[in-house]
Amino acid sequence: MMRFLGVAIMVAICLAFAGGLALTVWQIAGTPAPVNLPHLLAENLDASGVDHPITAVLLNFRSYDTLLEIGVLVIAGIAGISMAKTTSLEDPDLRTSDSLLYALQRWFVPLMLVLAGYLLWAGSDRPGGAFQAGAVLAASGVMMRLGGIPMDFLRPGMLLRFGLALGFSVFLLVAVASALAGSAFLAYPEAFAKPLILIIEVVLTFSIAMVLLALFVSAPVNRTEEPEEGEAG
Amino acid sequence: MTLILNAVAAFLLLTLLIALIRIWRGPAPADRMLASQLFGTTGVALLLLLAHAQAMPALMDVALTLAVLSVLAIVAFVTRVVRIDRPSSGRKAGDQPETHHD
Amino acid sequence: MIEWALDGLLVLALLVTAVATLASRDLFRAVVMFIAFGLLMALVWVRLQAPDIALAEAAIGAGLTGVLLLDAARHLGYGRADPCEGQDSDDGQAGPSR
Amino acid sequence: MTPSLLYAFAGVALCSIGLFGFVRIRHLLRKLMAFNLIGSGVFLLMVGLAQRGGQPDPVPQALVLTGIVVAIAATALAVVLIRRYYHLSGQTTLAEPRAKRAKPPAPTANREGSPE
Repeated sequence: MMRFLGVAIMVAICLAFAGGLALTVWQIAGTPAPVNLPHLLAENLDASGVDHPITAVLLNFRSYDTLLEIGVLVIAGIAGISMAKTTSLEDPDLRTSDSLLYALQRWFVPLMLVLAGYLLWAGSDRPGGAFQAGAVLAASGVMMRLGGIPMDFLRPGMLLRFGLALGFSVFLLVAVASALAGSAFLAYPEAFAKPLILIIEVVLTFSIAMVLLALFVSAPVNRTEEPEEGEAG
Repeated sequence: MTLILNAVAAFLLLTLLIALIRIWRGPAPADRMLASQLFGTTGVALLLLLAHAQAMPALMDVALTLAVLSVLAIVAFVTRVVRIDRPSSGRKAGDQPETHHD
Repeated sequence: MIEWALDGLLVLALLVTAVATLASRDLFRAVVMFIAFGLLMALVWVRLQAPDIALAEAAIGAGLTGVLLLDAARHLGYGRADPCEGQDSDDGQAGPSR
Repeated sequence: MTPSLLYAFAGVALCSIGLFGFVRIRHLLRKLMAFNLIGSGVFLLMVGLAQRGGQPDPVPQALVLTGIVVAIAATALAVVLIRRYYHLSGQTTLAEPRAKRAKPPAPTANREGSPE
């Protein structure tokens, strides 16, 4: 009886929440937008150094957000790595012996790397960019990890720390340099906008892939001596 | 032409809705996983259709990414859930997750 | 007209997968439903004319989230059906090695 | 009423469905999935509402792109925490049965049960 009451109250709360939100959406939809953002963006796209509007927003107009985002990602990666037992970073127990899977990996890991490079390159004038390329790069690392291809570079050593910190530090360096050069924080000089954005995108890709891969790898694995679920009563 | 493409896209979405039933009911984990792979392949077809219908060639890249990355879920399934290999890890035979019914 | 049917079907499928993800007591089924939800979200971004987000969602929703959750579901033991969520008797009986 | 607005309302529905699940469900991994549903609903709401005129708007799309990457990182971190919690305490729900708190803190209570 009490459970029914709890569910009923929760359903009522959620329905009220949905109703209020829907009403708000309806009212906002009735009013016109105060500024025409797409128009404003299209006017200023030439000054940004890239041709794709979303990349321009991410890495030029709203690059402060992206800087904070990569900061959050690095913090999450550090937190994840600190949870890991060091033994789980490379696990010979995970190595596959299945020939089909092995062949699949040999074909797919290079394909994914090429795809990541393509997406990064496409980001300047087409959909694509650092985030998507970073996700695909991380996925290729996950693929290697799933089949147990040893990844020595992911030991908590120099390369991992370097990869984690690279994106954030280069981004911050550019920001501080532009602030010292006289203009505002993170305002690129217009002549250098394109190469700067390119450099930042490359290091961001690398860093995002490292963070995601490190977070995936640092989850504790089932050990053989661990009691499996269902047999320890 | 756009009308036909959209109609075919709607039909493919209907197929996906039917695949949902298989995910929900499929007795074995492998049934559910294969149905979700159907989502991947049909999703690629849908994306290619919509790329023509909406005149957005960038959607081809999305279809390519989806096609490459939806393999990842099935690799995770066979290596981590079903565990097709592991001859040397000394696990008991009863450890293999058998088909379990609801 | 047919575009409205497409959008309506997509929203319907989205909501059905969302409800099914949460309603499923079987952890593995919930995870597979969630993977399907991610793929549908990629299609939704396409319909919203946001190919960038569709690209990211296809890479993340189809690939990374699925692997993460499948791995975690295996680790947490999907075989045991989660008892009714109102009751709190699901405290894992599989203790760690002490 | 444009299709974008339809998706905005779908986002509202997803938010409330996810909220219900997030509060009611006790299993941590399923709770995490409910949380992700809320996130997806918010993203849909943002983009759908911004594009109600019919033309695509790159600014909220870029924001949502950032949000998706942060969401996957947060999900991965939460999975690491949940698995560690399970490893240490052997349970998949929160310790206090009646306390409806959101996330487990780092499981410091059972530190002595740490394997290895």
